[in-house]
Amino acid sequence: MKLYEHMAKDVLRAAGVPVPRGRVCTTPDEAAAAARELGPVAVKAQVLVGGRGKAGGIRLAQTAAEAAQCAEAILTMQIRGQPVRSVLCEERLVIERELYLALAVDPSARRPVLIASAQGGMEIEEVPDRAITRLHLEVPWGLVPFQARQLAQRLELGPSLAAAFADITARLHRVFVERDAELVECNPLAVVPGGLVAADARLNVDDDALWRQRELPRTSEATPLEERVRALGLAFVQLDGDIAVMANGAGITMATVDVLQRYGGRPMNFLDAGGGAAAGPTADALEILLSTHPRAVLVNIFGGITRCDEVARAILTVRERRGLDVPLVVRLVGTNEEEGTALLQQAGIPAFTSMREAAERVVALAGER
Amino acid sequence: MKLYEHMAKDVLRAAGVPVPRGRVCTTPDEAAAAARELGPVAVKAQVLVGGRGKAGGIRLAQTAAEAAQCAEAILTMQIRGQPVRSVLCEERLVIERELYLALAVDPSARRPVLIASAQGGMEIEEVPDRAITRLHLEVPWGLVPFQARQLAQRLELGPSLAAAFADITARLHRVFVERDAELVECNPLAVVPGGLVAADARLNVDDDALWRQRELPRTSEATPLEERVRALGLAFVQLDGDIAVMANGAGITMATVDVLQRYGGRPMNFLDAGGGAAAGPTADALEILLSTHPRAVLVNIFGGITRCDEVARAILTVRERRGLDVPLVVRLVGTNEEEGTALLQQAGIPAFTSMREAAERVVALAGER
Amino acid sequence: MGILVDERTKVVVSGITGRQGRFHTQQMLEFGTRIVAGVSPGHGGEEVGGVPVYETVQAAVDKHGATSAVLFVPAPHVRDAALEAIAAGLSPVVVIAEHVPVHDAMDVVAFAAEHRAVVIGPNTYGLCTPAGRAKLGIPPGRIFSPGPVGVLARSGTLSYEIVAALTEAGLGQSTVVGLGGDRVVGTSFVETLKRFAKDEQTRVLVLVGEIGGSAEEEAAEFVKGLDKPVVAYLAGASAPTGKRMGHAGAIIERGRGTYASKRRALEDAGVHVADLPWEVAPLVREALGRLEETAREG
Amino acid sequence: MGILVDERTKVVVSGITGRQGRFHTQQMLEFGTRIVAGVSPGHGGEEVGGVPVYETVQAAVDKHGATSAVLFVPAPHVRDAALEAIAAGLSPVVVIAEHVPVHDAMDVVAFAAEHRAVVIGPNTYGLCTPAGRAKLGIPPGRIFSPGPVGVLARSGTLSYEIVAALTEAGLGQSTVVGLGGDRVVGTSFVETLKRFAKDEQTRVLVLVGEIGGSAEEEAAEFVKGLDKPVVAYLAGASAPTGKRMGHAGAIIERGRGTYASKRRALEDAGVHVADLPWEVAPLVREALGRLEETAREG
Repeated sequence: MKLYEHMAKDVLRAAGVPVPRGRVCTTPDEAAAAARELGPVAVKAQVLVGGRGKAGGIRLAQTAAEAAQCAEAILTMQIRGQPVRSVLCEERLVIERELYLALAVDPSARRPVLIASAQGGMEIEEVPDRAITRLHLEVPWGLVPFQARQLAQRLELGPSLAAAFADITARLHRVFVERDAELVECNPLAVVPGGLVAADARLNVDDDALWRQRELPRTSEATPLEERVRALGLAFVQLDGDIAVMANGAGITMATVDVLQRYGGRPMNFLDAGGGAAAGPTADALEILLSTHPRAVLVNIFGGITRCDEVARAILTVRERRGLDVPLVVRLVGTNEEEGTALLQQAGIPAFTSMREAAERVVALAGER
Repeated sequence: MKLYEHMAKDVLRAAGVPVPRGRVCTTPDEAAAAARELGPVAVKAQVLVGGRGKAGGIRLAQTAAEAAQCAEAILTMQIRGQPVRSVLCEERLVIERELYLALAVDPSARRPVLIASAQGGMEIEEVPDRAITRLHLEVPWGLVPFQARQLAQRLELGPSLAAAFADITARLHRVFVERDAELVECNPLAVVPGGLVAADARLNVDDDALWRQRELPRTSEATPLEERVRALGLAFVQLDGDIAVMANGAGITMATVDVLQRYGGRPMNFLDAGGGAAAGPTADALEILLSTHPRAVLVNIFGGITRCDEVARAILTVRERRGLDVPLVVRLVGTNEEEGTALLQQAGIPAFTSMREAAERVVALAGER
Repeated sequence: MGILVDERTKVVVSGITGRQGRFHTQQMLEFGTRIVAGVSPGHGGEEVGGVPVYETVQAAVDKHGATSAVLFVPAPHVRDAALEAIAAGLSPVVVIAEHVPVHDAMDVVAFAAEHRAVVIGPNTYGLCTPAGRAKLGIPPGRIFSPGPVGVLARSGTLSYEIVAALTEAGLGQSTVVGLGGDRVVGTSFVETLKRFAKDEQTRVLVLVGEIGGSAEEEAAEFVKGLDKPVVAYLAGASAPTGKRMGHAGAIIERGRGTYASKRRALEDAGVHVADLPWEVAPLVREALGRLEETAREG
Repeated sequence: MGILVDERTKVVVSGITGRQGRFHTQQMLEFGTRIVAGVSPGHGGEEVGGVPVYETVQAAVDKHGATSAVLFVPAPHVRDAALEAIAAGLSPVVVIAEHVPVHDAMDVVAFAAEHRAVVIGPNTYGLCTPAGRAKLGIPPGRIFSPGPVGVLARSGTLSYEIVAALTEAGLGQSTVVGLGGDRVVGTSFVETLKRFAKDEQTRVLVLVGEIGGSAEEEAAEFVKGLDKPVVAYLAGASAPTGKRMGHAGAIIERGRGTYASKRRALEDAGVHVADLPWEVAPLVREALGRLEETAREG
């Protein structure tokens, strides 16, 4: 789960990391009030996607009137498909230098990694590799103070900034651990007269740890449709084709989508019904899929924990509840395969055992209509 | 630093460990008031030494008047030389079983050790070894929940108590780590209707970590004389002989005391002037030693960091300030030995180079007087 | 014979009294796995399908000399249960649960490294050595058959699909290992390839990968020095980008992690990458054929 | 030749710009120790007695190939400085400071174990291999001379006393190791005895112990299987009891830790325990004499 900039900064502020004074505003009036309080401000779109600067989502205002204008403009924008619902009005900083500092999970090293660069401010992907310092932390030791000293030295910060840098690094590390973060990032970590300030901040929290992060606010990037399917406990991503896909397992679902594409079909979604899902949620998910008006539906089940008869029953339930108004192709193998296939055949729904044949069939049907 | 029972219980209570309700009282009147508030109470001497139960330092009172009587009696006691300055009046518990639970530093394993027994209540040294379970913790992992489960199983606590036990163990562990404890102990950890209560508690804090434990109260077992010498930054223990001893280093000071004893002398103290002590504190310490009316004084210096001339100067300073009214034997070898020896000889104080001869001499002088 | 588990593997099932634990204990027993004990706090003294249940893993080890563990405990308890199994000296420790917090996974990995234990998972179906009748985890037993093909995969059902096709084609497996679908897992492709490299039974390898992370690229590096042929299938060719963990993730990966980069890395290392899942078995057969040819010539 | 340090040991002095650091760097250099660099945050670029100062240990290692470290940092900074030296791959790491919090000491010990580094101290004077002109720490250099006696001790000045007496008696030392006076130290008697056992130069051992803890009793156990003679001196025969850490300490020690128990354990293992410090050198001479006799006979 990504937090909005202002939420991330709230967490950092509470952890003692210096952040600019700011106000979250949802109307131009609020932005004007913020500018009256804070003086000249930066008005920053609050979105969960990157690249808002290039999209015009950050504007500078000298006066309250200007702040209102900027907010008005930004609040009507969409940035990479995301509507802007709020802006952060922040005091302007006198920035001498921009650094980059982040803690992230490195899946390959299976450990946290501290990442820093003297070239902050721009997208870190655009910084040349040799200008980036990485320092892996040892689990469960975490950050040891000398590591922050090492980083500060490599960034050539000098003694007084080095101490502030070490302090901020320690605090970011505490946030990283205590908030189950996958990423906590300050870009830029700004050198201002008198010290360092996290001018921008990002905090991505592990979705799997949200149950023990109750104090954190919640955000979502999912579309309303995705939300509905995820509420059933299933993994779902919308694509832009016309063949709805349901399979059981992330890998096989991805592979099913790949196969359709390779056969000239256009998959409409990625729906992983997981292993061992019961008939109820499966039926609900299928119903949602049908409600999106696909040209055809492919259900691809390799039953391990998942029982084929349960899947068949889910399909029959859906047919009973709303009818099947589009071609439905089912591939069923594995646990209780015979029973499942028999149930479907009685209802006149063909069931394939070959994934290949099922894929070919559904692509053909989607084309026929 | 040992904490008084009531202080230890305050720390445990703040950490969420169940402890009995209680009031610290320094007068019989306060004890009566506590009994009026709490009902029947146990009146417990607050001392830093063990064995108060056998010494009559714990009494039970039904009424306020009884509580006052008990407090009166206990507040006039000395327990193993320690005057009782306060009592803890605590609600009486209905105790079904008494367990033992502690976390300590195991110097040999160089790790913390969790110690538990189903035979709590008595002095743990008296519990047979096979009735005690020890479980070492791994650094820096600390306590992992399954370890508390393992302990609970070995104590045969049953599921409902096991959960409470695991919870208390985790909280004690947090105290152990966060309070720089050398020992945190609940004896007994009482099984009462509805759960577990730390009926008695002990918390010994690492002296060397007190600088980062500012919130903890301070206690001392030292005599006033010991306090005066320790205030100079030196290690000092009073013994009951008549030859005052000063040496530099814990090992050599112990050895000097041993040697005197073996030669028939009776050492009066253990004063480790440390390595590299300056003339000022050395003179101050020597002056304090002389003020305790020894029959003779032995100064045994093997100069490494300690400079012999500094020691000689310290002795001359003392002679100037207060005179030397008892025989003083000095053994000086090592750094700047010649200069130090010369200074003393000019002042008519003999300086030996052999520890043996110096020891023989001082024992003889102490006997002569 | 095979890697990591075999007929000598004596298994403790942690979380045996849960719904999943009970069901799969039965399934594993039917396959022939030597399950010697179960663990479930609060259920010590019970039995599940004839398997005695204990309060702690240590008790199960003391009584039955268990060597390995499968964990069916839910995600919030994985850290504790895994550390318990590792501290008791078990290896491999198979973590089935998905949705394990990544910081917990890093703890488990570090603790295992300190104790020289192998962790498989989290978010895995487990592993199986068919000739040893050792199945630790949840895959359907009937898809396996003994043979010379070592399979290592990140995802579950896709593995079943490919393993079932291998079995159907008469291409049995030495060991099939599901490494787990999470970003941080206990055992990598490379570590598993190293084990397969030393296993005499294994003659051909099948690697089932997917987009994200850099495990396949690292595997490709290792494969360059490996003298056993490798066939791969990669899922996610058509997945949209941008469902990633963001910038720092991107700079950790630095251009790796895409289907194209993985495929290129593997092909550069001489791996045959199948376009479609059902092409894997024929490619394996070809590889075995070439091996036999070389053997005849040599 | 000797153990742990020798003429190849290249030393970093951490905390070199402090009063103690400066003074003892000079002393160590005069003895002949190869001090290649110093470390002191905020002082990078300076020099102390010709030794270049860096901000981090890693920089000192990168520039000068340092192999070992001596720490003169004050107690509150010991944990960080020791972990830094260990992480940089240095060993041994000698911790001079006294009053290091015991929880910090346990951290340092655990971190060193993970990295297979040797920590000497805290609260030690250090160690010295006279023949290698390697003195890491604070003992006065003139008390040492090269020879066949390995010395291991807990306390400082008492060691000097005994080592000086050995030197005066013409009994030189292979290595003299001060293990440190704290309850938790990085290296034990047993670990040090194991090293001396394998060292060809060392023919006789001198163990300087004291009351408290059970290190001497554990050493006695090990000495039983050792084929080199051991002479011991123990301080604290007349110390009052009861200055201990309390009950749990007592049950950890379980009757060990007293002068009597230590002396008995050592004597049972065949160790000659001197009653007085100046009896050590004659006992060592006797032991060497017996060794020569055996050699002549053999």
